[in-house]
Amino acid sequence: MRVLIAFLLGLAGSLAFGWWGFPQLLYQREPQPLQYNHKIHIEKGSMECSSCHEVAADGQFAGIPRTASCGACHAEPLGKTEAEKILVTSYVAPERELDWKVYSRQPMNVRFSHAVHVNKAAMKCEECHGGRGSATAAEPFYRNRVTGESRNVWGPRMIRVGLKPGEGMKMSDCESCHEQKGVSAGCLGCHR
Amino acid sequence: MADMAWVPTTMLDRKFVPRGVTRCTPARFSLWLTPWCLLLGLGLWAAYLCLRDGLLHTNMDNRFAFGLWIFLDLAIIAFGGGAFFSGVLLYFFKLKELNAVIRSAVLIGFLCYSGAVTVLAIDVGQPLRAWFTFWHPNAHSMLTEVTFCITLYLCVLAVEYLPVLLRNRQFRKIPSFLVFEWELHKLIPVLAGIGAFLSFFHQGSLGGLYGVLRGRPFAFRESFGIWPTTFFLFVLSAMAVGPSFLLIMTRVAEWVTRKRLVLESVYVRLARVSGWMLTFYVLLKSIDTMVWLNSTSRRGGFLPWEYYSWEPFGVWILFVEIGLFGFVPALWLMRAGKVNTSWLIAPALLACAGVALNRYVLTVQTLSLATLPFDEFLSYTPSWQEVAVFGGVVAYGVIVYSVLYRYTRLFPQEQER
Amino acid sequence: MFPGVNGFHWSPVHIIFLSAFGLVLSVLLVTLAVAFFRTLRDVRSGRAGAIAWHCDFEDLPRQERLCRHAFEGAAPGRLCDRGFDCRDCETHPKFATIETRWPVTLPAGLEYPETRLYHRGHTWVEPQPDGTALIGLDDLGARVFGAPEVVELPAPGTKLSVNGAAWRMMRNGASVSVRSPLEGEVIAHGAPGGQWQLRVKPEAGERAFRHLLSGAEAHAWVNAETDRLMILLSSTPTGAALADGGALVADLHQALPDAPWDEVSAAMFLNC
Amino acid sequence: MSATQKTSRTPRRYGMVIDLDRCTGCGACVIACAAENNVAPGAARENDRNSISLLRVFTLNNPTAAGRRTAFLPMMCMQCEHETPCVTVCPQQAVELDVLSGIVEQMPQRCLGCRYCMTACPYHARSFNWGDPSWPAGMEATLNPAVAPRMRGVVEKCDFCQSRLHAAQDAAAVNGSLDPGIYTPACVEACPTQAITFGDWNDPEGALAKSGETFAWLEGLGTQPKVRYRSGQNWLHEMAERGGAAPAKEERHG
Repeated sequence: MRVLIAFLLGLAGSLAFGWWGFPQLLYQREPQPLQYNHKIHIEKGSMECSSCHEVAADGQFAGIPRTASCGACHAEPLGKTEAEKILVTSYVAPERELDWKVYSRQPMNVRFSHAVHVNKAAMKCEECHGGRGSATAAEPFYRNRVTGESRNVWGPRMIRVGLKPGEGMKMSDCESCHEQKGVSAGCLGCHR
Repeated sequence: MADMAWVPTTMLDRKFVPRGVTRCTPARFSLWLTPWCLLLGLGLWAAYLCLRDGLLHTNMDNRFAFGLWIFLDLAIIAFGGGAFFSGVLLYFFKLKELNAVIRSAVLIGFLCYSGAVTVLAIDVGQPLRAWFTFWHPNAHSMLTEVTFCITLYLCVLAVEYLPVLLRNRQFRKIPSFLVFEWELHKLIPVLAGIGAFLSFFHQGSLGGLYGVLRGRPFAFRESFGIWPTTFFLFVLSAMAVGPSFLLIMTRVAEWVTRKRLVLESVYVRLARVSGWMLTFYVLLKSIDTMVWLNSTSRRGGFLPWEYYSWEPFGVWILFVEIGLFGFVPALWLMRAGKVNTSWLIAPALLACAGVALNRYVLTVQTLSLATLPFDEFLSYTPSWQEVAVFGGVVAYGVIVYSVLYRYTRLFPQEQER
Repeated sequence: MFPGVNGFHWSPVHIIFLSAFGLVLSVLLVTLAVAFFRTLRDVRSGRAGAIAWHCDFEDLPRQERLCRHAFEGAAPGRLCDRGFDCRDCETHPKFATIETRWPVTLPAGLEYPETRLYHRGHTWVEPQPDGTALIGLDDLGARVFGAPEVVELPAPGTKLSVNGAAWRMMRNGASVSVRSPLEGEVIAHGAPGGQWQLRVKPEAGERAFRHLLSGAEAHAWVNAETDRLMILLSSTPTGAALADGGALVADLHQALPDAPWDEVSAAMFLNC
Repeated sequence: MSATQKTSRTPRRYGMVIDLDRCTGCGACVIACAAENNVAPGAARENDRNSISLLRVFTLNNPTAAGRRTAFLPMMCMQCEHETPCVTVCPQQAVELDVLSGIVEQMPQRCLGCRYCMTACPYHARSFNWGDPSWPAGMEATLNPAVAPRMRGVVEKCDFCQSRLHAAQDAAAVNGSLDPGIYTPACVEACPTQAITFGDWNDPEGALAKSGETFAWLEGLGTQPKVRYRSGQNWLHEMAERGGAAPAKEERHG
């Protein structure tokens, strides 16, 4: 009996370490430079994803907007929040760029074409990026201390069965989608 | 390791030496180990250099992408084949004489395989990526088969050797160790069975490694199903040369320790088994060579004489491999019991040399020959680092074998003289 | 390789590969697990001693594995293959009817009373009228080991098995495990330094004592054992002093402090 | 059965025809290839046998006594189509024959560095990173961002400038198409005499189909290379047909 209790305690301890402790060690939490509210932009500003995130001319990177495009609307604070004040005084007025942490940035050897997926396959942004576009606050960014990549590439869930859109951007997630849609890309289709 | 009339009371490690056998003093034993430890140290240094800076420490290049290591790996794994074949003969064909050498055979097998895997890790150069093959294996590749079988077989050999280790004088003071040993020993035939199964496939797939190379007409052979003929020839040659190697190693151990470790009848049995297998192998090898020269190679647009027009790799190499190192030792070994037993080491050495030459021809000579008509014949000399890594592995084998000879009963017949 | 991992397909090649790999790995693990659980079972059911003896016996030097009938000439040079357990031996009754070939005299000064039965590990057994039996070290054993500094006796109630460990004794760095001559339950300890060490309730029936030596057979065996002791000691630097054919001293340990007593005691008490 | 005749389900079967009569051996293709694919400049220890060379130019001499002439032979990965020697041997699926483009793909990220593919390749078209690649200070700025740098201990080879194929695919996608069409690898672009024609063997109207009679090296092996050659000189055809490991006897002794 005592052995059983010790075993169960050890098991629980190991699981807790694996689920909670190890990610704490592995990932470094980094705040976004500003609290950004996607929802308010879409609802009150009646904007679309592509209003700010443009696909580059070569079709590759959807793009994080530059401060200048924020300044088009936010020349003066549009509300009374602290973030609004910081945006205008610290970034828009001195024309400084915001150091946004990109959740879905892939490793160097991966090549992703927004043009193929958005223009040709007519996929919605949510199919990969999940509900981030309608969130009210910018969630914290976690950087892998070893590889330097974003934790969102792996996704928050440890058990990777039945993942919802936007819960992971690992190679297997890309692959399973490609398999579902019956399009094969080959290794060098996505790698360079 | 050498002889001693009595184990002195003052001997520090007396309590670990099996009772009923004599061993030399620790000082003498250390003296014996010292050169081997130095060699091991040199090997470790060379291995460190290769892992630190990459394989530019070797003389391999884009043409000689496999060098000394693949030849030696293939050769020592063939020699280690004695472990599985002796197990099969003992447990399934009930050749009881082999009980006298089975522990030594299993240990030699384990050392050969672990040594080969170590050399592989260094000479492939990326041990941290070794798991790739297990996680994303290409089931069509001979190398995948080799990797899986060797890894599993290494585990099997380790478990097979465990009983011998547990019989050390200090371990056996814990009664449950001996009970575990006894229970495990009853199940050893199961392990010998899967060991034989694994060995069959990896000895074979090591042969297939070169036999499937369509782009290397010198090595390419006809296939049965998915396996080229070299698959089967490698299995047979490992079975043939395994007992011979065991014979040599036991003789060497007797010479170094200056003791009689096994009965003469054991040598006769090993030699006969080796002789018969070798005869069978050499016959099939001759047929295979004829088919390859006259059919396989010509179909790919290569005339057989072209392979042998480069000095020093003339046609003589074919005759030496099949004749001098094949038929001669085969006939000699088969006559064991009728000829002087103490001379049997000579044909055993010839047989081992033949199989080593076979591995050398298939690897190094294959890479030397150009396939493109305008390309050159190339030569290759291993760098000191490559040689040192291999020397280190040999030293590792000698050290472990010596230590285990000293502290466990490798030869049950040793005490009966 | 594994379903769900990139590059795996449910194709025949992958299925064959995966099942062969899984089969071999599971056979290996099952073998280890079976051996492990059988060990647990053996240890729990008290068979550990008998099994350990079985392994020890295999590793004993040849001259220590001679059949009991080899000493008095009925079966010269015959090796025992049953771990000195004559209780179920088929050939023992046949040899027992053969006349001894060699005359036997007990070495000078040694006492082996006819009332006692002797075990090959140098213990004696004396059946008592109340159905119990006393166990002690025999004369040669006592002379070889002398007075032990430490004796670890099994607690009353402990089950002993034939040739299993009965008790441990230590002296001057030498340590031996004395083999039990009987199968039975320990009832009481003897007085320290006394004649007998254990009082045992043996297993019922006549076969309980069949494997023990007595009378002329015991004497023949003691003769051979004395010779063996001489040979063991003769290869030591001080050994020559002994080979004079005289009587053995009471405490060899004291008389020859430089001899390798750990080795010699282990050999005499059939320790590995 | 040659690459030119085979029909297949692969949508594109990219290949080349190299006109040996036009090649001047200038080496512009070699330089362009190295620059495009982020091949580090050779270290002092490197020679032609242990450096990274995705594209090499051989000098061929006419072995017959009469009409001694020299030809230059650019060789890269031949993109073998049938029983591709390097694909089946790779123990961890780091090499594959792409079903969309017919290009033999090498994945350095998955490569263990066992070099079995290098021994399998009859054209010796594969290179191994024997040491760490290093760029002289300031030269990192010349790196091509579309090609990932490779580490020490992995094998690499020509992949028909995959980065340029990607760019062509992206450009097509911007216009709503998935077909990248015929793009231009770096060596083709750099060749001053236009000796290299790049195209699709599946396209009956394409440049490859119109290139006339072509031959391949080591055709007897049956691997159906998609890089083929043309020449008006008989001795080159004869040399290619000979397939063998040894040169003609007189040259060997001469």
